This record gives sequence, C-alpha cells and structure tokens, in this order.
Amino acid sequence: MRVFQMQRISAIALVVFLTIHMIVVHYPPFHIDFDQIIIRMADPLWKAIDIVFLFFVLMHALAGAWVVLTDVQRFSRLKRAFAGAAIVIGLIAFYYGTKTIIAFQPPV
Amino acid sequence: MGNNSTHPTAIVRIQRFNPETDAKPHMQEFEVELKPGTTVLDALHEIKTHQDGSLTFRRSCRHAICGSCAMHVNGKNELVCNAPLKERLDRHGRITIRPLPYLPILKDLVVDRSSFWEQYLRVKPWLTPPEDAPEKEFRMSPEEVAALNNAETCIMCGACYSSCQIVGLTKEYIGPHALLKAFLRVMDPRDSIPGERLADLDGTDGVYRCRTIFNCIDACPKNLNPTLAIETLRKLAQKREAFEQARIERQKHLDEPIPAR
Amino acid sequence: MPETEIIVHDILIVGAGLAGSWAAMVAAKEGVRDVAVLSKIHPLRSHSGAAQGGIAGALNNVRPVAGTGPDGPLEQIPAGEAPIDSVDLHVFDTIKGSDWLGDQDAIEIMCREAIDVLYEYERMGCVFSRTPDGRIAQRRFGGHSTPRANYAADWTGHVLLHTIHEQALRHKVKFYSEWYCMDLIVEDNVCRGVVAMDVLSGKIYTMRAKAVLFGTGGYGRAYKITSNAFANTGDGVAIAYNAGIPLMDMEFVQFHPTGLYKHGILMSEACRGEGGYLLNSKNERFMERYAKDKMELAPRDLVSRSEQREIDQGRGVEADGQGIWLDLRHLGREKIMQRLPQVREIAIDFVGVDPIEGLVPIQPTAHYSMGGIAADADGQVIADGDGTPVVGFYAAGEAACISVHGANRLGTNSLLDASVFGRRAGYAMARFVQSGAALQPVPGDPAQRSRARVQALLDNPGTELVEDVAQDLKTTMTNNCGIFRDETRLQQAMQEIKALQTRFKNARTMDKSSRFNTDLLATLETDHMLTFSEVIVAGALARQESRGAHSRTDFPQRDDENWLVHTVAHKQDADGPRLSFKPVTIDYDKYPPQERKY
Amino acid sequence: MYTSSGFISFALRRLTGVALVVYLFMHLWVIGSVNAGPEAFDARLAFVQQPLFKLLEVALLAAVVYHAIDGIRIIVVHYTGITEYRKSMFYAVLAVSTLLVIAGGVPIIRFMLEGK
Ligand SMILES: Cc1cc2nc3c(=O)[nH]c(=O)nc-3n(C[C@H](O)[C@H](O)[C@H](O)COP(=O)(O)OP(=O)(O)OC[C@H]3O[C@@H](n4cnc5c(N)ncnc54)[C@H](O)[C@@H]3O)c2cc1C
Ligand code: HEM
Ligand code: SF4
Ligand code: F3S
Ligand code: FES
Repeated sequence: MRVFQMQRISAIALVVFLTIHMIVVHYPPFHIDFDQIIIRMADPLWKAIDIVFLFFVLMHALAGAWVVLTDVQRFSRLKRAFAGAAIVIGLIAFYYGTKTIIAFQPPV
Repeated sequence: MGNNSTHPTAIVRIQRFNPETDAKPHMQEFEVELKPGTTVLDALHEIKTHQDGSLTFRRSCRHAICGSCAMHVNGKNELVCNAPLKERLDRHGRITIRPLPYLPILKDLVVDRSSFWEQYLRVKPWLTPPEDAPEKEFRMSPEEVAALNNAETCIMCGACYSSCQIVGLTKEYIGPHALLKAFLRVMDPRDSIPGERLADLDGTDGVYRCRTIFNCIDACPKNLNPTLAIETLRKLAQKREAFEQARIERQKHLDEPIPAR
Repeated sequence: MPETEIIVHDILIVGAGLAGSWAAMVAAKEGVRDVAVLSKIHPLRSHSGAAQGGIAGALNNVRPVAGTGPDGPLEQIPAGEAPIDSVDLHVFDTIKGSDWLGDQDAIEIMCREAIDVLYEYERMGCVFSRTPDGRIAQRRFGGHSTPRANYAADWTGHVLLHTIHEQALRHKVKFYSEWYCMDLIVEDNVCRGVVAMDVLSGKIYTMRAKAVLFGTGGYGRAYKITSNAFANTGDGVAIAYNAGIPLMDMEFVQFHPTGLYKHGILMSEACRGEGGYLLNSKNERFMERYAKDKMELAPRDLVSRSEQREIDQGRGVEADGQGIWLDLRHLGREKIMQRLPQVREIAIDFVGVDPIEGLVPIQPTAHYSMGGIAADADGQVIADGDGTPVVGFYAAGEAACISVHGANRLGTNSLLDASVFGRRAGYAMARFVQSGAALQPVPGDPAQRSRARVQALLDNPGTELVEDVAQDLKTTMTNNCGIFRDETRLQQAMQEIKALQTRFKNARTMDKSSRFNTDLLATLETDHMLTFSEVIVAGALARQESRGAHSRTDFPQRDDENWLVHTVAHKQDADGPRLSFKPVTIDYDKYPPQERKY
Repeated sequence: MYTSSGFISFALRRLTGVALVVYLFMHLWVIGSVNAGPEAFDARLAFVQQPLFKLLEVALLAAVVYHAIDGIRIIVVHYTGITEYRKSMFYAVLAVSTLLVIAGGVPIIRFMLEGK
C-alpha cells in the first residue's frame, strides 16, 4: 500500500534531512535567538531545504500516526476518516510551516 | 513406574481458566517427578492422568509434526511435546506454562484459534493449477522445490501467530502463518494466480501490516522464517505484473523436462 | 442437557486424515453440495501428517545406476529408456508382503490407481522432492523390489495431508473440527447417521446423512510402545463393532522395527531405505542371519522379529537390553541433512543423539493396524462374510480392512491405501447420493443413549483411575499379544482384558465439566480400546499359524490349508466376539501362494 | 505480554515515533510564532529554553536517535532480507544510539548547568 511506501521513502529522506537539521539547527547547543536563526534563514537555499524537510517529516509523521492508530482493531473502521484527517492536518501544517519559513526575513 | 524413586521433582506452574466457572485465570502449581527424557508434554500428561484430570490441553502426535501443542512456556511460544522439561526449569526447578497469548482462552491451555484459521482461509491456501494439466506430473526443478522449503513444513501450530504483537492489536492482520502459506503458493511455479494473490496481500491487512517484530521467527518450532517470506512478498507485490508475466512464461514449459545443467 | 438437536448433511465423513479428506474432496468435486467432515482433532492434526517415508506408486522415475546391482545408487531414468517398474511388480510385492492374505483384486486396483492418484496429488500442489529433470523423486522401501516410494523429503504425509485438506476447503467441504463421534446409527443394515459430541460445548447431536464414511485411522494406542499419535485409539473400529458391523483381520498388528527407544516415536523406514544399518550389542549387522539378501530392507515384520530375537537372546543394547542400535553415521552429514532432516531432529530432541555422529537406540514399535472395518474396494462396508452391504456406510484408510495389506503391510502402501480407497469411496458415495438415495429415518433418539452413557461415566464415583486401566491394557497387549504370541500368553491377555473391562466399570473420570472435557474423551477412548483389544486377542488365539505380522511361537509355520482365510469378528452380547472366516480373493494362475522369503 | 528483543525494539520505535510526532507539532507552533514578530518568537523561544526543556531536549535527542537508527535497521532488513542477525543488530542499534546520545547530550547538559 502507498502508506507503507510513503513511510519508507520519507524515512530514507529523513535520514539525510534530519541529520542536517539536528547538526545545524540544534547544535551547537548554545542559546538560540532570533538573530542567529535569521542569518541562516535569509539564504533561499536554506529555505528550500527546510521546506522539503518539512514536507517529508510531515508525510512520515502523519503516515506513522495513521499506522499506529489503524493497528488497533477498534479503530479499523475509521481507517478512511483517519486518512482524511491526516491529509487535512498535513496540508494545514505544511501551509503554516511554509509560511513560517518564508516569514523569516532579515530585519530591514 | 515406582513412586518412591529417587528422581528429583519439578514444579510446574500452570495457568488455569474455565470461563464457565472462573472469573479470571489463576496460576496453579503441580509437582512432577523429573525422570530422564521427560518432555514438558509428559509432565502435563502425568498431571492430567494422575493428579487433576480437569487440566486441559491439546496434543496428538508428540513429535512436533501435528501442531496441536503450542503453548507459552516461560514467556516463549513453543511446542511442548519436544521440549525437554529439564532444560525449561529455572534455578528453583520451576517451569511456567500458559496458553498461547493474544487469543481467547477456551479452557486452561486450550485457546480459540478461529481467527488463525480464518486468516489461513483468506489467503486461499490451495494451489490453483493451470487449466490444462499434463498427462503426467508438472515438472519442477529441485531448486524450485528448495525455494518452497521455508514454507512447506509449516505445521500450522500458531506459535508464530500468537507471538506477533500486531496480532495482539488486531485480528484483521493476516498473520505470519497465512502469509507464509501465501508465499508458498505465490512461489510455486504451478500456481496460476500469483497476481491475484499478490493483489490480495497488498492491502493494509496483508504484508504491510507486518512491523518486522521478528517474534514469529523466534517462535517457529520448524525453524521457518515468516519475516523473510513477508519481505519477499512485499517486493513481489511491487512488480506484480512482471512476476505474473514470468509465471505465464514458466507455465508454458511446465510439462517439459528441466534441462540439464 | 438440552433436548435433541439434529444436524443433517448429504454425506458425513468421520475422520479427516487422508482417507476421510479424499472422500470428502472427491464427493464435493463430483457435485454433492452438502459434504461435511467431522474430526476429533483439527483435520491438519490427523495422524496421516506424521507419515515420513513416502507413498508407493510405480511411476518409473528412477532406477539403480547400471552395473551397481539392485542396491546401487539411484539415478533418474533418462527419457525414452526402458522402465524397470510396473503395476504388476507392485502388485506382486504387495501380495508377497501380505503373506498372501491380501485380496488380490483390491491390491490390483490399488497399485493401478496409484499412478493416477500420485499425479493428482502433484497437480493439486503437493510439493514432492524432484529428480534433476523435474519428475517426482523416488526412493527404496522395505519389501518393494524397485525404488517406488515417492517422497517429499521426510515429511511426505505432511504435504499430502495439507494438500488434500486445502483442496477439500477449495471445494467447500464443511469441517466440524474437534467433534467426537460416539455412535453409529445402523438399523436393518442401513446406515442413518452418527451421534457426535461438540467437544467445546460438550453438547451431543444426532447427525443424519444419506451416506457415512469412517476414516478414523488406526489403533496402535492399544500398545505401550507405539509410533501412533494420542488420537489413534481406534474409536471408529470400536464404534462400528458396537453397532454390529463386523471387523476383519484384527489380529494383524504391524510392529515397525525402528521406533525410538522408550518413546516409540518413528524413525522413518527411510533410515533403512537410505542405507542405515541395524546393530546389536556386539556391533554385528545381525540381519545377515535373518535375511541375507535384503538385509535391513527386508519387510517390517521380519526385521522386527529379528530385532526381538536379538533382544530376547541377550544381545540388546541400552541399560535394560531392550534396544537395538540404528547406525546412520556412514551416510554422512550431507545425505542425512538433506534426506532425513526430521529424523535427525527427532533423535536429537528425544534421545539426545545426533545420528551424524552417534548410534541411535531404537526398538520395535506398534505401528499399523492391518485389520479394521470390513469393506470392499469401493469402501462399501459389508455386514457379513458373504459381502452383504451395509447400505450407506463406507470405510477407508487404516480404520478399514479392504484387505490390501493382508497379514503385513509394506511401507508406503498405507498412504496409498488411504488415498486410493478414500478417493474411490468418495466417488462411490457421490454416485450413491446422486442416484437418489434418500435420508433414512432415525429410530428413536440415538443421541439420548450417548448422553446417558456420558452421564453415567461422569457420575461414576469409582476408585480406579482410567489411566491406570489404560496402562495395564497396553502392558498386557505388548507383553502377551505383541510381536511373538502363543496360546498361554494370549489366554492370559484375554483374561486380563476381561478383568480390565470389569475394572473400567469402576473407573472415575476426574473432570466433571461439560466444556472441552478431554478427560471424558480419554475415558471414552479407553472404553473403545478395551472393546477392540478383545477382538485382536480373540483373532490371535483362533489363528493357529504364523503369517505376516502374526507370529505364533507354538505354530511357527504358515498354514495355507486351514488359514488362508480372513478372520471376521461379530459382536455378541456376552463372551466376546463370534468369529467366522472368509476366503481370500486369490488369482491362483497369476499369483499362487508361495513361500515368503527375502 | 510477550516480551522479546523484537517486541522491545518495536515498542521503543513506536513510542519514540509517537513522541516525535507530538514534538513535531509543538515545534511547528514555537517556530510559527515568527509570524507574530521577533518579540513573540523570542518569548516563546525563551520559554522552551528553560533548564527543564533542556533536559527534555536530551530525551528528544535520544528518541530521534533511537528511532532513526532502529528505523534504518528495519529498512536494511527490508532491502537485504537478512534476518539471521536480528538480535545482534538490535543490540548494535542500542549501542550506537547510546553513544550518539552521550556525545550529543553531554554538551546540552553542560550548557544547562553552566547557564549561558
Ligand atoms: C509415524 C508414522 C509414520 C508413517 N509413515 C508412513 C509412510 O511413510 N508411508 C505410508 O504409506 N504410511 C505411513 N504410515 C501409515 C499411514 O500414515 C496411516 O496408515 C494413514 O495415514 C492413515 O490415514 P487415515 O486417513 O486412515 O487415518 P488418520 O490420518 O489417522 O486420520 C484419522 C482421523 O479420524 C479422526 N477420528 C478418529 N476417531 C474419531 C472420532 N471418534 N470422532 C471423530 N473423528 C475421529 C481423527 O481426528 C483423524 O482426523 C505411518 C504411520 C505412522 C504412525
Ligand atoms: C532519520 C529519521 C527517521 C527514520 C530513519 C525513521 C524510520 C522509520 C521507519 C522505517 C518506520 C517504519 C516502521 C515500520 O514500518 O514498522 C518509522 C515509523 C514511524 N516514524 Fe520514523 N523515522 C525517522 C524519523 C521520524 C520522525 C522525525 C518522526 C516524527 C515526527 C517519526 C515518526 C514515526 C512514527 C509515528 C512512526 C510509526 C511508528 C510505528 O509504526 O511503529 N519518525 N520510522
Ligand atoms: S510458521 Fe512455524 S510457528 Fe508459524 S504456524 Fe507454521 S510451524 Fe507454527
Ligand atoms: S512477529 Fe509479526 S510483525 Fe511481522 S515479523 Fe513477525 S509477523
Ligand atoms: S503433539 Fe503434535 S506437535 Fe506437539
């Protein structure tokens, strides 16, 4: 099924993106503030990378959540509803996240 | 068999439950003599025939071929008929026997395997041979036969099925035993509906429901490997058309001798 | 218990081994829509699945390599080259194996249809081992003059049973799994159905059908050392006998030469087929003394007797001198791993010996019941020595005595017997039902009788344990009605059985519940064993000769003049069975009786 | 309950997966405050940079690391069909994850203890 493939492909993508993300963003583990982040985020390449990352992580997370829920027999009848919900949440989160990424503008 | 022999004894802890009379399962301890060569099944038999006839369990062949006697011994699923009692005792000379987990208990160590058999039926366990059969046998190479070995000796004991936590979560999952059976049929050059089978297995209850927990391999008394079969089916499901085509090609030569190499 | 509940089917089959499943599958395939099978254990647990070695059939796929003699290594017969095997040869081997007690017409049918049945198995998905060019692989087996045991490694019975069960499911046969048949309803020589208990609920039902088949398997459990499963308690045989159906040739019980020491679990004959040796405590291949030509590959009865002689003469092995060594070491790791993997596992699990490195202790083990419910080659059960049919009642497999094995069965012939005659019975029943057989009325309430029987057993406050009675029966059967028999021992066996029948009346069933009461089943099974054991002993007492598996030390010769007959046992109310005798079907021109020498 | 290395690995993988999903949405919410301007952003960021949250960050790191490495194990099994080494692979996953978590965790804790 597609969900399985989505899960596996996004997992492989995450290996790359998450590693970069962890190293660059969460390390060095100093105090982070807006100014530091904004410098990196000004670069359109970083914006692009982050948007792709966001896409995969949402795909992986929502597919994963769907899998966890539908593994429970009691919820199996809600399979489709959950899938719908996942898509909606995914779209909203992706929109919101992308907006955020774009919103990082260096102070004028 | 003398009762005053010098053999040490083993303490057998058994989970008892009769849904008609008991509110919930409880543990009961029995003591049996530990003679050389005693199996866990021998111990159960000794208890049943001489101590408490109401102790209920399934068994028949007593040499690991009929699949009746799978139980949960010291936290693991296995056949009790070929399990040496001595090797199953802990430091205090105790062994704990429970029914197969994740299945409804009918009485004591007897579980309801209905879902197990339903899933078995669901994969259409029978071979569907091509329309026109040859006069004699279909020809299969020894290699083609060897490829089926991983599934051929499955005795449908349920040890794998009831060790899988996904089965514990949902009985809609086809389960390792039935997927192994499906693998047997899909891989058999004589089967003419591998495409249909793969399509059936492709759903959310099929090969993709397996979370690669591996308990099924550990539990299998026949040393079979359902996980590998499931991974194989997953890959075949993705190139279903090509596989089907190859099968059609192969079946054109089913009544011809395998060429010598 | 609740009032009568009645279940109706067109065809009802008791027993889901090869015999029962074939019959059901064929009948369903022939278009009988309502075919049901009941089995006291799940169908796939049936003992047919334990068969290891192979199934006979003259397919002519392999031969000994030219110039290496009859025992040389095997190769596939190249396309177009002359066959070495034939149906006639198979027939002859079987007749000779049977010590001329087998009915030759039935044997001929079995050997002829073997080929068809084997190809049908193959086409239904049975995964046989293969020759390099893709044909079904064959090996040698005791008493067969050519390699004609068709096999799937050493789990032949397993693959056959699973294949046929799957095909029965495919043809929509209904299975009642874990239902215990308790009684057969026959009146005026017409079968009307059975009475059976749903083991889970303990409820007892009358099950009506136009045709009933018994494929309930063998009765090796009446012996202490046996290769048979716990389930092989000969229920069907006893139930039929109690319903007035005669049993035939019950005194012929086969002992297999290679049961695992103390356990009785079978080390397949393939061990010897693949070239294993038997050694006594002096490390001699003692078969030299008993069957110079065939050595270890002589038929089972002969090898078992030879072993017993060695044991009796003090050349046995193990602490109590009751064992014999099976030596497989010279076959080498590769051959053992490839051809005998299961055998190796069993030896390691139960006696802690890896046959690749060590000697495996074995002893003769009660293995196969040649006798059973008398039936013709269509599985039609007969009511008397004249062949009067019991309308609507069929039997096949080990429970039946169609008499293809006579006084001694050849290895691999019984899977064949169960398959061929199960299949034929399936066709016969389909014909019977489709030619307009009607559901026959059931007189009274037969289930009530069974309910009363169960209630009486449960209420019995007795002081005996059922298991002790059963154990004593097995001991006396082994000691006094085993490999070697004589008047004194048999008389003693008879007395002890009578005493045990009395003791049984005072035996207590410990579990009093109705739900899944396996203790109650054990009591019923013991009752059944006490019933047919008496018939075995009565037959053995009467038959004053030695033939096949029946070996009387006081009558060591075969006596064709007086005893070339089948023993037919009818139930009488008191005093054990009434015996009559029935001639053997022999084609004196083609297969006249000869001395049986190997 | 059927405990086994297979079950433990699965349970951990699933638990960490779910925890990560929860974290992901929190994370989005925190970062999202940039839309409301730098002040709001810094406020929320400060909130999640209290010592307690730094400890949680170690937990987060452990979760990500374990989940990722075990996930890779599962993917490797899928593509290679190697099942014989299932147990050793699981222990290797635990070992590697522990090492990585220590390597990444120590600086965080040091930072937390020493303040900024
Ligand atoms: C260890 C071993 C190895 C063997 N190896 C070979 C071999 O290599 N080659 C060969 O040809 N033969 C072999 N045999 C013999 C052969 O397996 C059997 O003779 C044959 O399988 C019998 O088949 P069946 O269908 O008659 O009975 P079974 O397979 O025994 O089936 C009996 C059926 O009857 C049912 N039943 C019995 N009583 C009742 C009741 N009261 N109510 C409901 N159901 C009941 C049982 O549940 C079961 O389903 C071997 C036998 C043994 C013991
Ligand atoms: C490098 C990073 C990651 C890798 C390699 C990875 C790998 C995997 C794999 C292979 C699975 C499938 C398990 C299965 O099918 O049984 C999975 C499941 C899952 N993942 Fe990840 N993952 C990663 C990061 C994440 C992240 C960041 C999240 C959360 C936001 C996450 C959430 C989940 C969830 C919820 C599941 C489902 C859990 C389950 O089925 O048990 N994963 N992951
Ligand atoms: S795969 Fe193994 S454990 Fe599972 S049912 Fe078959 S024999 Fe039993
Ligand atoms: S235990 Fe279950 S999840 Fe898969 S690997 Fe085996 S079927
Ligand atoms: S009793 Fe048959 S498998 Fe254990």
